[in-house]
Formats: sequence, structure tokens, C-alpha cells
Amino acid sequence: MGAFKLGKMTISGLFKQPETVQYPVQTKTPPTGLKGHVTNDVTQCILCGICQKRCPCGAIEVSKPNRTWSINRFRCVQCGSCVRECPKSCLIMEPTYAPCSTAKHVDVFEVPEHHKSEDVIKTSE
Amino acid sequence: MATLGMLWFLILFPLVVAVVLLAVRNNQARNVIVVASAIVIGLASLFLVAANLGVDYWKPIPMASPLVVDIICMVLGVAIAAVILYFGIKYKNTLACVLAAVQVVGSLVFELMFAHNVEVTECLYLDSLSLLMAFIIGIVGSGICVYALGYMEDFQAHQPEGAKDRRPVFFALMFVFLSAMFVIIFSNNMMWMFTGWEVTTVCSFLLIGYTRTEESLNNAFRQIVMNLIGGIAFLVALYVMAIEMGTLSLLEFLQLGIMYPEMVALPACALALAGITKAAQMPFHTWLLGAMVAPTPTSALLHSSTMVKAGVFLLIKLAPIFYLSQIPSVMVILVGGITFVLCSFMAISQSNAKRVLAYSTIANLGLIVACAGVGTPEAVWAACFLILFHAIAKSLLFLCVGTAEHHIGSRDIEDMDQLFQRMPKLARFMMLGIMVMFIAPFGMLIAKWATLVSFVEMRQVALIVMLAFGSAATFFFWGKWLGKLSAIAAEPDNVELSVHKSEWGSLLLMVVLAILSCACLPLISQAVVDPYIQSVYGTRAADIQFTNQLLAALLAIVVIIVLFAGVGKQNKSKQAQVYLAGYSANNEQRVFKNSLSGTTEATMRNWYLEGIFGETRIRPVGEWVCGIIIAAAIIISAFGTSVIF
Amino acid sequence: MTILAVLIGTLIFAVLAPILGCLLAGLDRKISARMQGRVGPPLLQPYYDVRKLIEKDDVAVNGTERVYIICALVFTLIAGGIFVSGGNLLMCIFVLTLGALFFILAAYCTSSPYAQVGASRETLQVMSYEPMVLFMAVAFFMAVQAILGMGSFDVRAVLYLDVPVITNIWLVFLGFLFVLTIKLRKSPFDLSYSHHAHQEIVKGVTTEMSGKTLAMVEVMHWCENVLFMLWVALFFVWGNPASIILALVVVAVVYFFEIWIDNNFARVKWQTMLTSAWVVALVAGGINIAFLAYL
Amino acid sequence: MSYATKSPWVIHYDGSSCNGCDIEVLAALCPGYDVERFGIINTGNPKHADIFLVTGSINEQNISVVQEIYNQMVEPKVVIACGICACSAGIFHDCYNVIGGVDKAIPVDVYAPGCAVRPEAIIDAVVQGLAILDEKSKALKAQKKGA
Amino acid sequence: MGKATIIPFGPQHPVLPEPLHLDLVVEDEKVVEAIPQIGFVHRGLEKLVETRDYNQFIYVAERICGICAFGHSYGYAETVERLMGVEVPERAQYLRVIWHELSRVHSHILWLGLAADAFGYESLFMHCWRLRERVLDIFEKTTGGRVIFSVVKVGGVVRDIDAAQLAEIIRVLEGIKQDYKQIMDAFLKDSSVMNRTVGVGYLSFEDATNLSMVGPFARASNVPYDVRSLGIGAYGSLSDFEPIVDAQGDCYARMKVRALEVLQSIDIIEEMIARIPSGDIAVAVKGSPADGAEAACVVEQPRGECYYYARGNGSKNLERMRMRTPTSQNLAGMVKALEGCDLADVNMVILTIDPCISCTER
Amino acid sequence: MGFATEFTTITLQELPELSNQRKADGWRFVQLLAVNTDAGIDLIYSFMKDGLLVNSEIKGVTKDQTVPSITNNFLAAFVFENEVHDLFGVNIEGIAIDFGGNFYALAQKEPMTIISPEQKAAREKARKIAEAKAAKEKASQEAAPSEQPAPKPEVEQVNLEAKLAGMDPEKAAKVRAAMEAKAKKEAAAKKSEAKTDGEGA
Ligand code: SF4
Ligand code: SF4
Ligand code: SF4
Ligand code: SF4
Ligand code: SF4
Ligand code: SF4
Ligand code: SF4
Ligand code: SF4
Repeated sequence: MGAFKLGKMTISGLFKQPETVQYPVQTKTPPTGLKGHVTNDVTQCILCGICQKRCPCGAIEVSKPNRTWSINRFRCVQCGSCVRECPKSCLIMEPTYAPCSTAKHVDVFEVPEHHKSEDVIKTSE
Repeated sequence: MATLGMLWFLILFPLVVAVVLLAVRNNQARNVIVVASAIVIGLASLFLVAANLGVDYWKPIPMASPLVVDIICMVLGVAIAAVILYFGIKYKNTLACVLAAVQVVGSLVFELMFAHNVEVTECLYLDSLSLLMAFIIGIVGSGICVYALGYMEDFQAHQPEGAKDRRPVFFALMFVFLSAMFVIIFSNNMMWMFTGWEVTTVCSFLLIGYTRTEESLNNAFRQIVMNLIGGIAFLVALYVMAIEMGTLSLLEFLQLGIMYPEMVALPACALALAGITKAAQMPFHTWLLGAMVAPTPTSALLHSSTMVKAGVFLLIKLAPIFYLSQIPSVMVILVGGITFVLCSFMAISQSNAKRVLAYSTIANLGLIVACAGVGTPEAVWAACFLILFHAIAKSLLFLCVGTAEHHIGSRDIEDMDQLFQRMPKLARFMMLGIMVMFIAPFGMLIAKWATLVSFVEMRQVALIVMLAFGSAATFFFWGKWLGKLSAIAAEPDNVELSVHKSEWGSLLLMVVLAILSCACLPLISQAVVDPYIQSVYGTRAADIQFTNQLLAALLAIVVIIVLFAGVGKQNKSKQAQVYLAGYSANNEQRVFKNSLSGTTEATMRNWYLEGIFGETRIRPVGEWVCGIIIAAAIIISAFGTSVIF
Repeated sequence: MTILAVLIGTLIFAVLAPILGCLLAGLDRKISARMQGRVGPPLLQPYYDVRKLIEKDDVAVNGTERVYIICALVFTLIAGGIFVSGGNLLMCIFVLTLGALFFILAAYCTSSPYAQVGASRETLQVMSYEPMVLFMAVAFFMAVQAILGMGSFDVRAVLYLDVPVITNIWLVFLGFLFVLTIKLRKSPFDLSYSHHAHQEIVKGVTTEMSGKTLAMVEVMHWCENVLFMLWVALFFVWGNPASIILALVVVAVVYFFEIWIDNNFARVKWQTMLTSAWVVALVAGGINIAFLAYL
Repeated sequence: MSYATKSPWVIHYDGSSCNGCDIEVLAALCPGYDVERFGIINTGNPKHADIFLVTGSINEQNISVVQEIYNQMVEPKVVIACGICACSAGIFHDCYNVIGGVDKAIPVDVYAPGCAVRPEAIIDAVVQGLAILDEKSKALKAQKKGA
Repeated sequence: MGKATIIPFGPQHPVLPEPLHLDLVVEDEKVVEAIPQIGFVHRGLEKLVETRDYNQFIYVAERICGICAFGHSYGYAETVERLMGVEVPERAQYLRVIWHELSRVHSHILWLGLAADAFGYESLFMHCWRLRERVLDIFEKTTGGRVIFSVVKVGGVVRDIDAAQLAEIIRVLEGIKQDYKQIMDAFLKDSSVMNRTVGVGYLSFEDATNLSMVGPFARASNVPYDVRSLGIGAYGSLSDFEPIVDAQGDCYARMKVRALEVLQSIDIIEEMIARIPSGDIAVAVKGSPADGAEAACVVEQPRGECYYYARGNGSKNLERMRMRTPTSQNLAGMVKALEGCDLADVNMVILTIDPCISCTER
Repeated sequence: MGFATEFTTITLQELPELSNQRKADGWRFVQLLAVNTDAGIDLIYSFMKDGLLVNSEIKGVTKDQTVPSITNNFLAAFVFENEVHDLFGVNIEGIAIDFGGNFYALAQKEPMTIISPEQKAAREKARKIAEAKAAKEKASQEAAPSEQPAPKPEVEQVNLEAKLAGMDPEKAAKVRAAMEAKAKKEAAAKKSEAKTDGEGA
């Protein structure tokens, strides 16, 4: 029993620096591996579609004919499984979260043609 | 002499009307008679007040006690006892019979053996306090009689088919009652006063038992038993006065009392006990609660705003004695104070509007009693205002409750939700009545304020404490009732269109009185109350500076304007829904979806704090404490008296 | 005291109290935040809040609510005016209570379950603190009497004293501090509606209020708080002008103490509030008054 | 700037969130991020709120609740969908009892992605929402003047 | 006497962090009747096994709830591993326990904060959440997420915690402990807190057993049941484990049990870190669960025992996945504990079962 | 204390007896769950005592059968009984707190009994695998079971048609279109899956 059990902590709060991260003035340094948002190093991507298949949310769409790799960031739950499963390790989990927006949209990446990719598929087949 | 005539007129005219009414069985005719005589009585008392405004002296009106009157008194005494005995035997209530027998024997012995030796030269008198009372009885009382017309019509309509229409008796009783009240306030001869005292007791007995149901009879007998005890105490006082002091004149008694305070301790105590029973103080408060079974609100109203006033009237008259005489003073102060605080507490636990009103009545009477007990000019000033405002506000409230009861079918406060919309005018009247009862700047609170000041000046610490807690409780129970009334929701049916004209008339009268009395508080103080104080104490008393009174009056007017002109209108804001946790079914009617996929209305029940302020917890405490105080005071004073003589 | 003085006092109070009250509220939030280990809002945040509320759309459950709130605000200002003009302390208390009643009615009139429960609690709160407040006034009277030889409820009487009333009624002062927490709506007594911490009755009394109405409620609370602080100051002022400085210091300490209390208590239930407030009133008020009366 | 932007009071409703986003909304109010720095107060009462933070997706049973809260908020008001579920129903979009993101029930002004949405993202979203609030507030003022 | 006060409580209500509806009937603020309704969060995610294979479903499973998200991914993985007969490397098991106990620390501190909010003690709430933020920092550094981590997979975990980080965890936890002890004092010894919790929402031992209550809710009624004492996974290697119980059965006891469990969890983490073996963090899982194969498992979530059931059908998708969460089990006890409490206690009593409607309804 | 699980099968008639027995012996009710199968709904009641988790299974409860509630013994079951009623359409009689089918407000009635195309396909595939496995085992004892070839689209088609026969034509058409797309994707996916599985180690 007794009162003011928190008294010391409340008073000392007045003299201590608050533990607040004063975002946006101040930002925490993102630790390695922070699950922010997924980007694609399109120079490596071979449009194999594995990421699309592995994604539990259907957030990724790979279109071979259009040579596009697109991601719906308003659907991606940052589980990272696409990153782990990509055979080319071209997906990167950037440690910054996807920006807010007043409208939902899909980020489309054009994947350039590159010759090596054909080889890779062949070797792995 | 004109004044003497007026007094006689006020006493006798209602009696005549009563006799006439007994004979009239035609509704129409009764209505005309009642309205007309009520107007006559009202005007007469107004005239009396106007003619004697500012009388700051005792105004005994010389008139030897005519033998006729003495004989009438005696006959009446016997008749009263006979009535009680008749009912007591019929309904097998031994206690009532015994008490009635004691009383009739006592008074016969007294009159035949002792009273003749004592000559009272001035049988009637008039002072400003009587004026105030006359005003209340004449205006409020007759207003009630008018109200009763419409009310009793509805009441009769609600009775089972073929029930006997006893309305002639009812109305006759009402007028007899008025007459008896006038007797009490105008009589200098204590013998007469005693007779009037007993007549009110019996009238109220008959009115309470009007419906002849078991409950009403029980309550009627409780009333009669308690008041007979008071009556016997009155009689004891008369004996002492006649034997020891050789006077039956109120004035002389008071003068003697002021000179020899120890000598009058016993009669003062006995009279105080009489006043306490009549004013329904603890432990006798239950009779007033029981009186609430009588046809609402008529008899309740008589009890609450008039009859009980006889008790406090007597006590205020005795105030100068209390000021000087220790024992009766302590007894009255404590009983009044304790009654005030405990009954205010118990009012919290009540949901029946009439019981709340009854408790509040008892509590306020307690305060008046305590003021009388303190006996300073300031306290008496406060007491006078308490009487005035209480009478007006309470009658307004009783009338409102009665009308509401007939139109919403319940006298439970819980059923008065949203009365603001269902009966817009009535609800505002009721709200006004409630506000006058408990909140500054209205009359009751200004009077309470004066009470507080007088207590502080007299260093009555116990009373200050009781007043503080009692007032806090008062705020709570009135506040929650007020809240009930003021709620607004979709409730389209306006059910007040069928209210009788006579009811509106009386209601309006009370409202106007309430407003006027609040707004004219400074005037009333100067014209009526101050003169009385002056006459008794030789000083002016108002504890509350004139500017404060004025400020209060101004604020009261503001509130009244807001109440009648400001609220209830739709302003230009957009209509919003109330918050029902996001789960409305019909927001207008406060209906939400419930857990079992149906719908439920969100309702609100007031707080009753049964566990703290419940009757069963508090009542025994009050009854025992007050009972012991009274017994102790009487025993000590009786002992003291016997030592002195 | 004349009516005119009250009028002038009210005007002065109506201008100054909101400003001071707003700053006080801002400071309160800032200090509370720091006590909770966070940064807190800007000092003028209460002002921004009220300005925003005024800008909001005009929406109401019914047209009556705002009328009651206007009354509540006006009576609070008048109560302040009475005090500032040196008027009667009891009158000041009564008029403030009238304001409280209108505030309660405003909540009741909405027929909203949460607002009504809040209003019930508010009524109970008034019942809880009222005795102590009355005792404060009575004790003030008696203390003035003890010092001057003549009692008075008038606030301006302090100017004629040679010692502050606190010397006679420190016990009452302590009791008053206790109920002050109820009046300031601070934890542990923030039952009827709370500025912070989520409550089982949503926003209690103010649940249905929005926009300008809510803005008025906020302003009313600022004014109330200033008035309460003036009451506190009253205990420490006497004929010497320097005493005002002492009073200001005391007010600052008291307010800080209230903030600290606010940050160190769980909200009590009504049973505890009622009984503790009454016991404190009875003990602190009763004893002190008895002391003054019989000595 | 209108004052609306200096005192954005919020209300939070948990649509059918997994709690992940809820606690992040609360965390934003707590010392770690302390959004009261911007004058934000979590009111818990639609009548007092300017910004509606919805977490979780919309389903059969809560759609009416979300709509009711929205309707009870006083103009000007802004809706922020917090988290993937609120934006698009995310990983649950094909559940049999899920209708979709919050935009299926009420107009959404800002979408804050993240599973769970990070407090920083909530702050960003509120800042974006403030601009919209400001516009709406001005529009309301103009409309009032016009009327 | 008269009618009753009937209040709709929720689904949107400031004291309810989650949607739950109660029809409250109160008299003078005393609760006469309280009928709960849930269903506002029901998504139907158990049916998602049909469209997510057993590897993907773990991301659904951890989104059953964002507070013990880790526990769900852990319980799910454990069950599927049992279904398929997979042996998880020891280091992975230890890591799972470390994260799981960290989750309990964060969850309990979070709960304590909410409880403080429920009885109107704002600064205590704030201080709890201030501390919790430090636990979240650990999560962020070791998993990349603050509340949802996605670090478990069937067969192990996807991330290791290196020695430096483990040391860091110990350091942070020691720091937390210091502040936490003061906060715990406020919860357990402050008279104003005790005033609001002692004797409130009482549930007897008999009721708790008859109603099959689980978790701290049951332990506060002296039921010594804690899944961790069954020694599943790395819990089996704990030197000693005694469930924390209290016989008082009221809100105070529940608070106390949780408050003490925070310290217990910190001890467990420290022991795990001290003894963690080196080695692989995952094994490869091949093939599909057999048709008709069944497995069940229980995990002690912060809120109590959580039951998992999986049935295979021979494909990569499970035939049925089922989680029975502690809250759904404890609802009956909540209704019981609500009887006769005060309106002001309603949120406190509801909170003391630490309800997670999200996982109850899935 | 160790932890063990056990699965037993009981009949519907034995349920009250089981519940009484468990109550009498001081077991703790753990949960009730349902699984939708072709034969009806499987109900699994779990009880626990001293670390032993026993799951008693009632196979294939059909719509016309009524299951007695066990809330008389285990009140905590009311949540699950209501849930099983709402989601699986099992008739449960005498639930202590019966929400009468309104425990959840749902877009579809009894959603858990709707067999989605995915589930259908998965079951089909599983059946094929099992068949193939059985065939293989019969054919040669020495060969270890290995990856199956993807099910032949034709076979799936046949099965699908059988299932769709009962549906209304419009819905059937939709499902059919979906299935076609699905089948195509599946075929492509099968390959990649095989590959990643191989690489995962
Ligand atoms: S070619 Fe290989 S990598 Fe590309 S889609 Fe087919 S299986 Fe996948
Ligand atoms: S995010 Fe939505 S569409 Fe994609 S897999 Fe999850 S549930 Fe399906
Ligand atoms: S991180 Fe997860 S959810 Fe996001 S795109 Fe990759 S797999 Fe899909
Ligand atoms: S898995 Fe990698 S390589 Fe394949 S499509 Fe996705 S990003 Fe490109
Ligand atoms: S309302 Fe009731 S009490 Fe009044 S007259 Fe009618 S029946 Fe009698
Ligand atoms: S609203 Fe809630 S979170 Fe915000 S300050 Fe108040 S208690 Fe804290
Ligand atoms: S977005 Fe993620 S964390 Fe947020 S509610 Fe949805 S599943 Fe939970
Ligand atoms: S018990 Fe609650 S916190 Fe834990 S998983 Fe379930 S919903 Fe989440």
C-alpha cells in the first residue's frame, strides 16, 4: 500500500530528456533488415514469376510479354518471402516504408531485355 | 375594526362554503361555487395583506372571548373525538381510540375546570407573519381548491364503475381545512388555536383516508395517532400555561417567556413537540409520507404546503423563547437539523415523485424548525422566506406532478423522461418549481443562504455541518429529477392538450407567484418580513445585503427567461445523431442493435444510491436519535419546571 | 458591492480569465506530457483547439443544448465577476453552482446514454464537493471575524486584514485542496468526463457536444480554473500588496501539485469519491470551524 | 492555414484489424512518438474528432459501424486508412467475410501502407491528411459565407 | 424500482481497443446484466488454407493477431512440423523461445498499460508504453519488424540473432527491468490502483476450472496451468519453470500474475541466451502433409493456451487449419466476472482477460 | 509434465457420455472444431489433462443430425458451438448462450462448407498422388517415392464436370472459366515449385 508509487518517475520525467522520437524532425536509424518496402533491381530480374507465386498476398504481378514487374504496395505485407525466394536475388527489402498516398496505385517496373537471363533459365532447368 | 371583520370573514366564509358544498351534488354547480369562493377567499386575503402591509407591530384585536366560541370549541373538541372514535372502532385501531379518549377527556376537563379562570381579552390578532401565512393560505390554498375540481373529475373517472362519488365531502373538507388554518394563524387565544389545530388534524385524517383502501386507512391512522400525540402535548402546554402562568394568550405567553425563559421551558417544549408532530419532523415524519396516498396532489398539497406550515408557524412564533431558553432550543434545533439532513438524504433514494416531494418537504420544514430553534432575528428572517418559497414552489410541484400523473399514467420520476417534449409547458413549470426549490438565485436558496449566515453568526457548528451536507444531497436529488425532465429525443406525442382549464389556471397562478416572489424578494423582505422581525426583536434582520438580493433577483429573471423563451427551440445547426457506440438501429429514438441481433432502447435510470441513502438504513437512526432528544428535553424541562415551582 | 461593480468585474474576468486559463491549460498539458516521458503539445495548444472547434461545422443533437451551455458559461463569468469585484464569496459559489447545473442540464437534454451517465456523475460530483466548498466560505467568514473582529463573506475584506486567513484555517485549506481536484476534473476524480485517459462513458458530459458548443465548454473550464486559483489565492492575501506575490507562488505550487496528483492516481469510483470527499469535508471543515467557533 | 491543422483530434476504429495496426496507432500516441506534439488527441468520440483512423478491413458486420462513425463526425473531416488491411484488405482480401478496404465503406483521403503500419507512416499520413483538412476547412468557410 | 439504464457498449468505444459489443444493464452503475457480442472482426481466414500453401499460410497465421503475432507463427509452424514429422534444429528452437518470450514481455507491458488506461491512470499507461517501445526496438533490430516479424518458417526460422545482438538484448532487458520495477510497484502497491482492482471481477478457483479458463486469467484464480510447463520445444530445456499463480481471483491478481510474468520471461530469455547452442537455424522441408494426417499442438501465448490443429490432404495446401485462441476460451469467464461489477469496472474486467477479439474471430 | 496428443474416434451417440465422463474426471475442455469433408462435417472435441491432449473425433455429421450441446458441462464451449453452427451449419441443440445463428454476421451462409475450386483441386490432386503412390508401391517395392507428375488436365476436367453438374448454369460457367485459368497456371507453377523445392535445401 501507499500512494505516489509512480511519483519519482513522474517527477524525474520533468528533468530527463523525453524518450520521444521526434519524427519527422528526427528519425531513427533503420536497423539492417528492417522490413520497409520491396524494390526490384530490374537489371537482374528474369521475370521468372516465382515472387508472384510465393507472395501470400498477390501483391506482385510479373508480366513476361510486357516485360514488367509490378508491385501493389497497398497490398504487400512486407513478409519478405518474395525477397527470400527470388532466384536472382534481385528483390531487395529497402529499410524505408512505402510512402503514404492519397490514392492507391501499383508501382510498375520495366524490366529491360538482358541476354544473360536466358542462360540462367537454361542452366537451372 | 374593519380588520377584525376581515379576520372573521376569512375564518367563517370557508365554513359556510363547506356547508353549502356538502349539499351540492351537481358537478357544474360545485365548480361554480368552488371557483367563486376560492376567488373570494383569495381576494379577501389579498385585501387583508394589502391593507395591512408593513404592520410592524403586534396587532392584537381586542375582543373578549365570546362564550359562544368557547362552547363551539368544546363541542368541536368532542365532535372531533367522536369522529376519531367512530373510525377507530370501525377499523379497530385501539391506539387512536385511546389517544382520542385521552384527549377529549383532557380537553373537557381543562375547559370546564381551568379555562374559565383565565380570561383572554384579545382573542384575535394580526402581525406580519400572520399576513404572510394568510397570503399563503388564501392564495395557494384556494388555488389548490380550484385545481382539485379538474383533478377530482379525472380521479373519479379513474375509479371503478359505481364507486360512490364522495366529492361533496371532499370539497367541504377542503374548505373546513382552510378555515381551520385561518383560525390557527389569527388566534391569540390558545384554546381557539388548539381547536383549529385539531380540526386540521381530523380533516387531513379524512382526506388521507378518502379512498378507504387499506393502505390509505393505515396511513390515515398513522397520521391521526402522531398528531394526537402532538395534540396531547399541546394540551399539556395549555394546562401548564393556565395553571402555572395563568394565561392562555399567545402574546402574554411569549412576553412572559422572554422575561422568564426557564419558567416556560416545559410549555415551550410541549408546544414545540406539538409543532414538531404537525411539521412532520423525525420521528413523526412518516405520517406525511403516508399522506401521499391521498388523491394526488390535492391532499398531499394541503399537507405539504399548508397544514404542516401550521407546525412551523407555531415554532416561529415561539422563536424568541427558543432564543433565550436552552432546553427547548436545543431540542428544536437538533430535531430540525437532523430531520433536514436525513430526509434530504432519503429523498435521494426515492423514485416516486410524491415521496421525493414529501421528503423534501419534511427536510425543508426541518430547516425552518432549526431556524426557529436558533431564534435569532436573522434565522427567523430566513425561516419566513423558507415558508413562503416552499409553499409556492411545493404547491407548484405537487400540481405539476398530479397533472403529469394523469397524463402519463405514473407518478414515478423514472417515467418522466422527456416530459420536456411530451408536456412542454408543464415540464417547464415543473423545472421552474424544482429550480426555485434548490438552486441560487432562486428564493429557497437565498433563504438557505440567510439560514447559513445566521447559523454562522450563532456559531451553530452542528447546524452548519448539517446544512452543508443536506444542501449537497438536495442538489443531487433535484438535479437528477431536473435532468430527467429536460431530456429531449424523438417523442412526438404531446399529451398535455387534454389538461383541464382549471388545472392550467392554478398552475399558472403558482408559476406567477413563484416568479413574482423570486423577482420581488427584496420587496417582500422590506414590506412583510422585516416588519415582523422588527416587531418581535426590535431590529431589522436581513443578513443578505440588499445588492445581493437584487443580484439574485436579476439572475432569477434571466434564468426564467431562458427557461421559457430560450430552450426547446431548434436553432440553425444541422441535426446530429447521438453517439450510440456506432451501433444505432433507430438513432432518433435511441434504439441500438443489441447483442442478440435484435434492437434495444438505450434508457436512463437515475441514481438512487440505495446502499448509502436507503430509507432502511437512515430512518431508524433518525427516529431513534430524534426520539431520544425529544424525550430527554421534555423530561429535563418537566423536572426543571417542577423544581422552579 | 453594487451591481455595477459586479458588471465591471464580470467584464474584466471575461477578458482576462480565458487568457490566463488557456495558458494554464497549455502549461498543464506540457508538464503532464513531460511527467509521462514525452514531449507534449505546444503551449498554445488549448487555444488552437478552441479556435479549431469554432471553425467546425455547426451540428447539434438539439437546439437546447447550446442554450444551456451559454448559460453555464455566462454564470461562470458572473461568478468570476463577483469574486473579482470583491463581492460576496457565497454568492460567487452559488452562481458557480448554477453554472454547473446548466452544464449538467446540457448533458441531460441530449438523451444520449453516455452524456446522461456523465451528467449523473457530474451531479454526484457537485454533491461530493459542495459541503467542503461551503465550509470554505464559512471558514473564511469566521477567519475574517477572528482577525478583524467582524465577520464577512466579502472577498474584499481580505484587504483589511493584517494576517492572511490561512493562519486560521489551514485545515480547511487542505480540505479545499482535496475537493479542488474534483473541481479541476483531475484524476483521481475525473469521473464525469476526463481530459485524458479513456473512459467507460466515452466523453461523459461532453459526449454530444461539438464545434462551438464544445469550444464554450473549454473556455468555461479555463475560466473555472482561474476562479479556483483565485480562491486559493484568497487564503494568502492580506492588506500588504506584497502578499499577492506570495499568493501567486502558492497558486503556482498548488497547480503544479494538482498536475502531479493527476499523474499519479488511478481514477476512483463514485463510491470512493463521495465518501472520501465527505469525510474530508467533515473532518477538515468540521474541526476547523468548530475550532473557530469555540475558541 | 486554418486552425484545423493545428489541432487534429483523431478517433480510431478497429475494423477487422489483427491488432497489429491498432497498437501501432496507439504507440504513435504514446511517448515513443508522441503525436500530441502536433496537437493530436485520441478522442474516442466521433463528435470531437477531425481525423478518422481506420485499421483493418471492412466486413459484413462492421461496415455499418464504420459508416455510422464517419457520419457522426463533424465536417471538416478526413479519413486515413491505416495499414494494408485498411487500404486493400491485404492478405485477407479473398476471405469470405471480407468486403475490402475502408474505401468500400466510406471515402478515404489518405492511405498509409504497412503491415503493420509504422508510427512514422501514421504521422506522415496525418500530415498529408492535414493538407486535405485545411482545404476542406476552407471550403466549409466559403460555403458558410455563401449561405 | 423504475426502469434500468441500458447502455450500448461498443463496438466503437474508446476503452475497447477492439470491437466488441455489450448490452449493459446497470443500476446506479452496478452491472445487472452484460451480454457480449462479437463478430465484428470475423474474416474467415481459416479458409485461406485453400488458397495459400502451408509455407505461405504462416504469413496469414501471424496476422491472426498483431500482438502475439510471433506466437501464432510459432504455433502454426510447430503444428505443421508435427504434421510432417520435421525435426527443427535446436538453435531455431531457442531463437523461437527468445522471440516468443520477448513477445510476452511486450504484450504484458502493453496490457498493463491498457489496464492503467482502463482505470484512468494515464501517466502509468504512458510509462508502460514507453518501456514497451524498447522491446519493440529489439524486435526491429532482430527481425526487421515492430509487431509482425515473419521470421518463422516451417522447419525453423529465417533469421539468426548474432552474439552481439544477444548481448545487446540482455543489456536492454536489464535497463527495462530497472524502470519496470518502479512501474510494477505502482501497479501492485499503489493504493489508488488497488482501490480499483482488489476484489473487482472475482472469479473463483472452482469457476475457473469449471469454465476451463486458460492463461493468466486462470492462473490468477490459482489454476496452475501454463503450457510452458509441458516442456514443448526449447521450453523443455529450461532449468526450472513454475507457473506464476495467485489465489485472489480478482483483477488485482490478474494484474499481478502478468506483472510477475514479465520478470519471469526476462529470466527465461536470459537463460536461453546463456545456453543457446550454435548450429543451423532451419532444415529443408520437402513434400506435402499426407492425406488425412492430423496434428494438434498447444502454445502458451501471452493470453494463455492457444490450440492449433492441422489436417493435411496430400497437397501443399492443408485441408484444415484451426486455431483456438485463449480469448475465445476465456469469454465465458469474462461474462461470469462481469456480474455485479460497477460500470466503471466493465472495461477493467473485460481487459483482465486481455481479450483479443481479432484472434477469437479470425 | 510432458505433452502428448491423441486422436480417437467416437460416434455422435457417445458424445454426451464422453462429456459427462470428462467432466467427472476433471478434464479441461480445450476446444471444438469442425472440418468439412465430403461425407459431412467432422467434429473434433479436445480435452486435456496433465499434458495429455485427447482429440475425440465424430466423423461425418450431416445436416439432418442434431448434436447435443456440451455447455451443460463445459460452458466455455458456447463460443465454439455457436461458431460451428454459423460457419458449418451443424445443428447444435441446447447451447447455454445461444446466439441463434447470429454469432457472426456473414456475407454467405455457412461459408466453411462451400467447397472452393481450390479446395476441390487440392483434394483431387491429393487423391491422384495417393493413387499414383499406391500404384508405384505396388509396381516396385525398392523405389523410394518421388515427385509425382502433375495431374493430367483431362482427369481434372472430368472431375470438375461431375461437380458442376449440380450447380446452376451461370455459376458453373464462371467456375469453369476460373478452373481453366487455374489449371493453366497450376501447370506452370508445378514446374517452378519442383525447382524451388529442390533448391530450398
Ligand atoms: S522458366 Fe523457370 S523460372 Fe521461368 S517461369 Fe518457368 S519455371 Fe519459373
Ligand atoms: S494479398 Fe490478397 S490477393 Fe494477395 S494473396 Fe493475399 S489475400 Fe490474396
Ligand atoms: S514482401 Fe511478401 S507480401 Fe510483399 S510482395 Fe513480397 S511476398 Fe508479397
Ligand atoms: S523472383 Fe526475382 S527474378 Fe523472378 S520475377 Fe521475381 S524479382 Fe524477378
Ligand atoms: S393516474 Fe392513477 S392515481 Fe391518478 S387518478 Fe388515474 S388511476 Fe388514479
Ligand atoms: S486520448 Fe487516450 S491516448 Fe490520448 S491522451 Fe487521452 S488517454 Fe492518452
Ligand atoms: S495491415 Fe497487417 S498488421 Fe495491420 S491489421 Fe492488417 S494484417 Fe494486421
Ligand atoms: S490472443 Fe490476442 S494477442 Fe494473442 S494472437 Fe490472439 S488476438 Fe493476438
